[in-house]
Amino acid sequence: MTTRVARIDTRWSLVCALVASACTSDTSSETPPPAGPVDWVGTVARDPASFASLMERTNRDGWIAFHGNDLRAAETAFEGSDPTMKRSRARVEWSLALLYDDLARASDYTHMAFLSSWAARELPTTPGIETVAATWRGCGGMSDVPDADKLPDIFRAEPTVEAPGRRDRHAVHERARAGEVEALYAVAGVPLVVEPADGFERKFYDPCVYHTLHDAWEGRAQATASASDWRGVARQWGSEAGLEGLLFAPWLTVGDLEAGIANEVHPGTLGASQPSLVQFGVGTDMSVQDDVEVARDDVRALDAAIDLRERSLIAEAGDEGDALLRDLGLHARFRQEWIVARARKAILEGRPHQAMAYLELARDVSVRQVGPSNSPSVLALYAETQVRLGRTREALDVLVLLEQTHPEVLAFRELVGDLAVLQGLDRQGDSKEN
Amino acid sequence: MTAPTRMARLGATFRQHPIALIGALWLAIVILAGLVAPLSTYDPITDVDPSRAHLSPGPGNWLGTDHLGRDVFQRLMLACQFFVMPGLLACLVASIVAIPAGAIAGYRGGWVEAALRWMFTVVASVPKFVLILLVLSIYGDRLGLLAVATGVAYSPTLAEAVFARIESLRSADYVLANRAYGVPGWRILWVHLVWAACRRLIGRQLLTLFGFFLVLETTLSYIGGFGVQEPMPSWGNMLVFEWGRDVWYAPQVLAPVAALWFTIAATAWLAESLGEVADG
Amino acid sequence: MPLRLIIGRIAVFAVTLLGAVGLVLVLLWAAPGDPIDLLPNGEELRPILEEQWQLDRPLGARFVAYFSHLSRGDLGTSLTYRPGMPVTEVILEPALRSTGWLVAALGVAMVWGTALAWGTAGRPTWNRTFWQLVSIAPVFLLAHVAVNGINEATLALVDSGWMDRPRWFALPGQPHPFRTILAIVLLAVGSGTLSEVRAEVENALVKIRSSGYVAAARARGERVWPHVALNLAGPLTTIASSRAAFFVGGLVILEKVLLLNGAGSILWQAAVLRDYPLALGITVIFASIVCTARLLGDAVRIAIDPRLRAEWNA
Amino acid sequence: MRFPALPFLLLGVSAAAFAVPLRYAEDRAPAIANPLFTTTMSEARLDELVFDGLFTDDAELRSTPHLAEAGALSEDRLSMTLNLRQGVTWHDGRPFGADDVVFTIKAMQNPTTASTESGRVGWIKAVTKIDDHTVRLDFKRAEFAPEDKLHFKILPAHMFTSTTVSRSDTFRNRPIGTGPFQVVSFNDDNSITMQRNESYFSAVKQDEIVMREVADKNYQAKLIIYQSIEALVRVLPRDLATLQADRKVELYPYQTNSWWYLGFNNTDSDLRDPRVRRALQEMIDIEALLKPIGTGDIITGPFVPSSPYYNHEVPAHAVDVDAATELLTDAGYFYDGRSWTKDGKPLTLRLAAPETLETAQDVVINLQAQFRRQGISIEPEFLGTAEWKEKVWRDRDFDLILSQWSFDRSEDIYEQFHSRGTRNFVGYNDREVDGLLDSARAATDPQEKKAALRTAHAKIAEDVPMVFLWTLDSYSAMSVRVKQVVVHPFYFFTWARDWYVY
Repeated sequence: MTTRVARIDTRWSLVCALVASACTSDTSSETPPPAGPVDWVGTVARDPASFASLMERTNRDGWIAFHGNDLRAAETAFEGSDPTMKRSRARVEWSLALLYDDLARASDYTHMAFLSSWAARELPTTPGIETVAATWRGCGGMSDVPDADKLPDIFRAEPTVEAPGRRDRHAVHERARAGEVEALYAVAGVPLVVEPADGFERKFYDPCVYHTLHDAWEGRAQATASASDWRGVARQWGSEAGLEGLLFAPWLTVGDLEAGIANEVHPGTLGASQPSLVQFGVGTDMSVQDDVEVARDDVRALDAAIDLRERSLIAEAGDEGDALLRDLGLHARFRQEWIVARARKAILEGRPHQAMAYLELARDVSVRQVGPSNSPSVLALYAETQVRLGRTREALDVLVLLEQTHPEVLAFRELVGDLAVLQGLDRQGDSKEN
Repeated sequence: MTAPTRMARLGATFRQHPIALIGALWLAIVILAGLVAPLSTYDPITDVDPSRAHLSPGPGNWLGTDHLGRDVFQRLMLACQFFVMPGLLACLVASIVAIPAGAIAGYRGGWVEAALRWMFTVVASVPKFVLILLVLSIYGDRLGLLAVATGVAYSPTLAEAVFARIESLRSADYVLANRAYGVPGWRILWVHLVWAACRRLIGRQLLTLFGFFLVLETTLSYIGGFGVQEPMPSWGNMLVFEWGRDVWYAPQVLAPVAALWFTIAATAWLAESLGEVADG
Repeated sequence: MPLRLIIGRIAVFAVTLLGAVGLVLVLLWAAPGDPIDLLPNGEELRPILEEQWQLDRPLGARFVAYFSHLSRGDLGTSLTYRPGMPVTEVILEPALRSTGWLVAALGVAMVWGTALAWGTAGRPTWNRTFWQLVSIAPVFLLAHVAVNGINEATLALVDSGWMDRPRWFALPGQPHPFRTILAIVLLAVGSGTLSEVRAEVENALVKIRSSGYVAAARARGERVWPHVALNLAGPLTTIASSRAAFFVGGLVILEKVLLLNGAGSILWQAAVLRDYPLALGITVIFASIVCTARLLGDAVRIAIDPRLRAEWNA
Repeated sequence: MRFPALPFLLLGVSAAAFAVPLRYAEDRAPAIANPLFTTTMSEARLDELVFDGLFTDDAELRSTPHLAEAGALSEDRLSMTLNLRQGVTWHDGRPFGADDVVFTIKAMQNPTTASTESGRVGWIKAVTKIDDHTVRLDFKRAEFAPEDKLHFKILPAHMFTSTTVSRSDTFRNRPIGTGPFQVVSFNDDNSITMQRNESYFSAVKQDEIVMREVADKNYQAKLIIYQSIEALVRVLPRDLATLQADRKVELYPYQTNSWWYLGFNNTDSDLRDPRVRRALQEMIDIEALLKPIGTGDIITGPFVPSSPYYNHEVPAHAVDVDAATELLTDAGYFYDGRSWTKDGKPLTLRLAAPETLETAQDVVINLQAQFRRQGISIEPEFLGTAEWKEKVWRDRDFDLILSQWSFDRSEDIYEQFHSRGTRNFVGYNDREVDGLLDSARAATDPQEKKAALRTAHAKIAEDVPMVFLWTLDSYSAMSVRVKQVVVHPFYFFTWARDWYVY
């Protein structure tokens, strides 16, 4: 009996050897990447204890929510005055500010496009539209729109009829800017102007919701970090912060953060050109060509390096680190955050095609709503690039997903819907079977 | 020693060929299932329940359920009715057409034999499967029609076999003796020649025909367009339906393969065992 | 050389082929309803069909008309598969391919059967039961198991990095010689062919080995196998020519399952689309293949068998 | 002016590097390559490669001149003069000219041809040839931007004897177009080989494109991962996760605003009575139908949920057997314990479904079970493409049909639900909805159009001309070896001339 068992064992060990050699054979041929400066993915994998201690010091539910991209829940969970807790809360408030900054920019672009094509079609203006245009101009909507001077004159005048709801809506905005955002979230989905027309009702939504929300959350982040600008907020996650300054962030190491603070112009592009990525085969400066293939090659280079690094980390890390690396999908999360930073930079520097290529690869299409593998900013930026590229109708497919967890996006989705309809008024639809 | 009773001779056959016994038992089960199936309360059309999809074999369903939640074992048993009854019909048609033709051709000889054998060769020159496909295309795709067409398409093989046997025994001495005693020609032909000499041969041919019909029905159902269409079960269309929706070694995927393979093997073993004793 | 025997054989060939075509035409004529109604665009094609088949005229006239066309090699035009294209143009090349595969499969079956039989003639061995079990499976089941087995195995190998993707990967999708070879081998093995060929070759071998002239040759100390091989040729051709019809049936199925573009798969499409001229044309070609195989079988047997040759010369 | 030879030379040299063919897989091969009779998405995609329109979409989806170099709209916006591009040739070398444009529009409008695309030229009153490269179009109504409606494909006049074109014309397997790729052969194994059109008026990078019908769905994902094919137009829902995890493949959204429906024959069958239709709707458990085939959203009307025209107030209906029983009894049916019968005849409905629709069989079997349990027997029939066009498009010979509609970004349901619509198989006819659809087409205010179509959604959902089922997640997969890929949201191959396999 023993001989048979012995034989089985030897055969099993042989198989293990074969499999192992098959695995390592192809990694040994390439030199393992140099163990660069300590990055948050490596830290969590190699030293799970630091991750566990961060959980105790701050709030486990908060980090779970932050990992699941449920930012509002994470922000409430991280309440308290302990410095680590405050730094964690600042991270969440920062992400919220960036999200609403994206939505504000996208909403402004869409307003500009909507008002221009409304005028181009020589359609009669209505009090409702004039109110929206005035409100939009009022809250600095035209500041970040490139060809703002081309806004048709009919929308530069004050509205002839004062829309009833405008005044108390303004009050809600003030309260939100002062920090009490709940009221604005509640009223975000309510149309600003409801104007009866012959046989139907025109509904126009508040164009300034996202500006106010961005200011509110940016204010909170600066208050939490007691800093006066975004660089001040970011600096406190640097050397004196622990893992909470890096976990789930687009910047891999403290060095990358500091480099970003020094070089980047916009908070949302922090991490887009971080030095520690050079070892991943990804250059720090982004290409200036608005070309899809360039963006894809970038992401493919990063993917190749990530796969390599993941294997070596798994081999190095203990069971617990290995489990954390896989269950939380740390590399995938870093990849997405980094692509979002690059896409945002491409949009800000006027390269929508490049941005769309980045974002197509950032999304996890097998999951149908915001979650650990789909951050709200990915969907918001993706919708914005679609609108900039004339694919207004396709942007709605993404906004519907975002709206499941962020009801305040309704205003922007209705606006994009109106623009899609306006652009398609002259087209003759084509339909085919399956 | 009295002549061994028929049961004793049958026992001898099976002792010589144990496999044939297994084959016979399995065939009996399949044919029984086929005949009983119409009475069963299981309705293949309404058995769909996606919430019970991909269940592994258990008490409720012995072979698990497919990706629409239908019980695989029940469908496997029900599928028997689509080849058992039509298969027996095909055997009946072949017997009615081929045995008299072959016998008369073998016994009478002369121009009758030439004419009948010409007809056998003509029908045999159009490949069976092609002829049947043509009939289904022109006359419509019904199982009864498939059975009759198979019976007719297979009859040249059966007729040729009966003809060869009877022609070789035509001038055997016991036949001449009978004729000399004034036994009428038809009695000699049917009792002495066909029944006495050819019944095992005919049995073997009919078993092969039954196997051929099973292959035909499952092939048509497997490729689709003809034969048994979903949602009615056939061993042929069950093969295709679950493939790819489950791992290849799942019972839901392997059951039809095993059932079909084993049933055809059973017919072949049984036919082979019948053959050797008579010719040996 | 008595011409009588050769002409006799050719006459039988012609008359049988005539009979087969007649049988097929009767099938069409005896259809209960009007076959054109079954066609999806029946009304549109009625004028063409009326003219081509003279459906209104009696069977005899229609028979003559079809035959006069056939003699000129005109099998009519396809209706629904490749509308408007002459049948001969549709099926010429595929029919050649199918015939090639058919002959190859017959060859493989004969060689494989003989090889198996040669070793184990007469003695019941496990080898024989195994091949009988494998060969008994119908052609389509063997193809199903073979294709999916090969795909799964290749997938496992490619996944584990032992080999990179072969060009034919994912049978039956990608056209590749390997797919054709697989079809030929399956045709040679499937539906009991291999084990039946082996059984018949074994019977012949047993007879030959126990016959007088082989014993004499052994006595003279000569090598035995040339004699056996020569005498085996006769029975082999009989087996081959009798199996031709069976092989054509199997080929139609395999071409459809393995997506080979031969006359068989076109016949299946024609049957599904009820393209009668095309289906008839292909059936006539298959029937002529079967009759030719039978004619060749007779000719070879006569040429090889000394006794028959003597009778021939007399 | 002759095109300078130099760029062609360079192109020729660089083209050699891309000798690898771009093999894209479809679920089913297109049956007819004749734009007059295009009905399925696979045929529309093939036409995009082989034919050209007067105008086409640029990278920002705005109409840009293509075969027509410039279009001068008249003062009263009732006519337009088109100057056609010079030096364009058909794939067989014949020159392209005004005759082709005139022939195409007349053929599409010719009632005996019964082109399925006639709806796209319904707004053109007359087309007249001015000279070889100039055409004047007269419109029925003032048009603001007619170039948006001139994207339909132009056919070669010299290939046809008259504007009455028959569906089985041999052009269907030997298409001649002006497009970037020309069809070399319709192969026997249902694949189509296309070569680059050397004399195309703009650069075409890819040398050869092959359309393969992927027969084996089980290995469809593996085929593209292991580079048996370079592009998969529609990824099966069950393969999404596998393909996304693989580094050699990238996924692109290709939703095409498609939704599945179970259409009733509203004219000549038992289903004429709305109570019967509503009863059938009450019997269907749509979640159970959707579960085995993939992820998607259940819909309540003729739009996808993300559409601006989707009316979110229309409640999704739940299975309500009592209501169904009541409705059927009102309609004069009697349940005899096993099936609903009316004057002795059990209610039996013939269901037609296209073979080409992936997973349609699972839905049909599931549906048949649900109806059988409620006492209604269904006789399913899977039709090939040619048979489907005859039975459903032309003869309306069915009781139920299961199919899927795909719409471009205008989501124009006029053809499907207007009483004069060319694709209104179910025979839906409602004056109020006709009015709403007409006002939607004539609307100049986007909110007016949205309101009109949302009301139409509600009204149609109430009349139950069909049971609206769901919209599935739909993506296309592209191997990383295919470069410069930008997918058009509906026609997929609009910019395929820039793609190349490296």
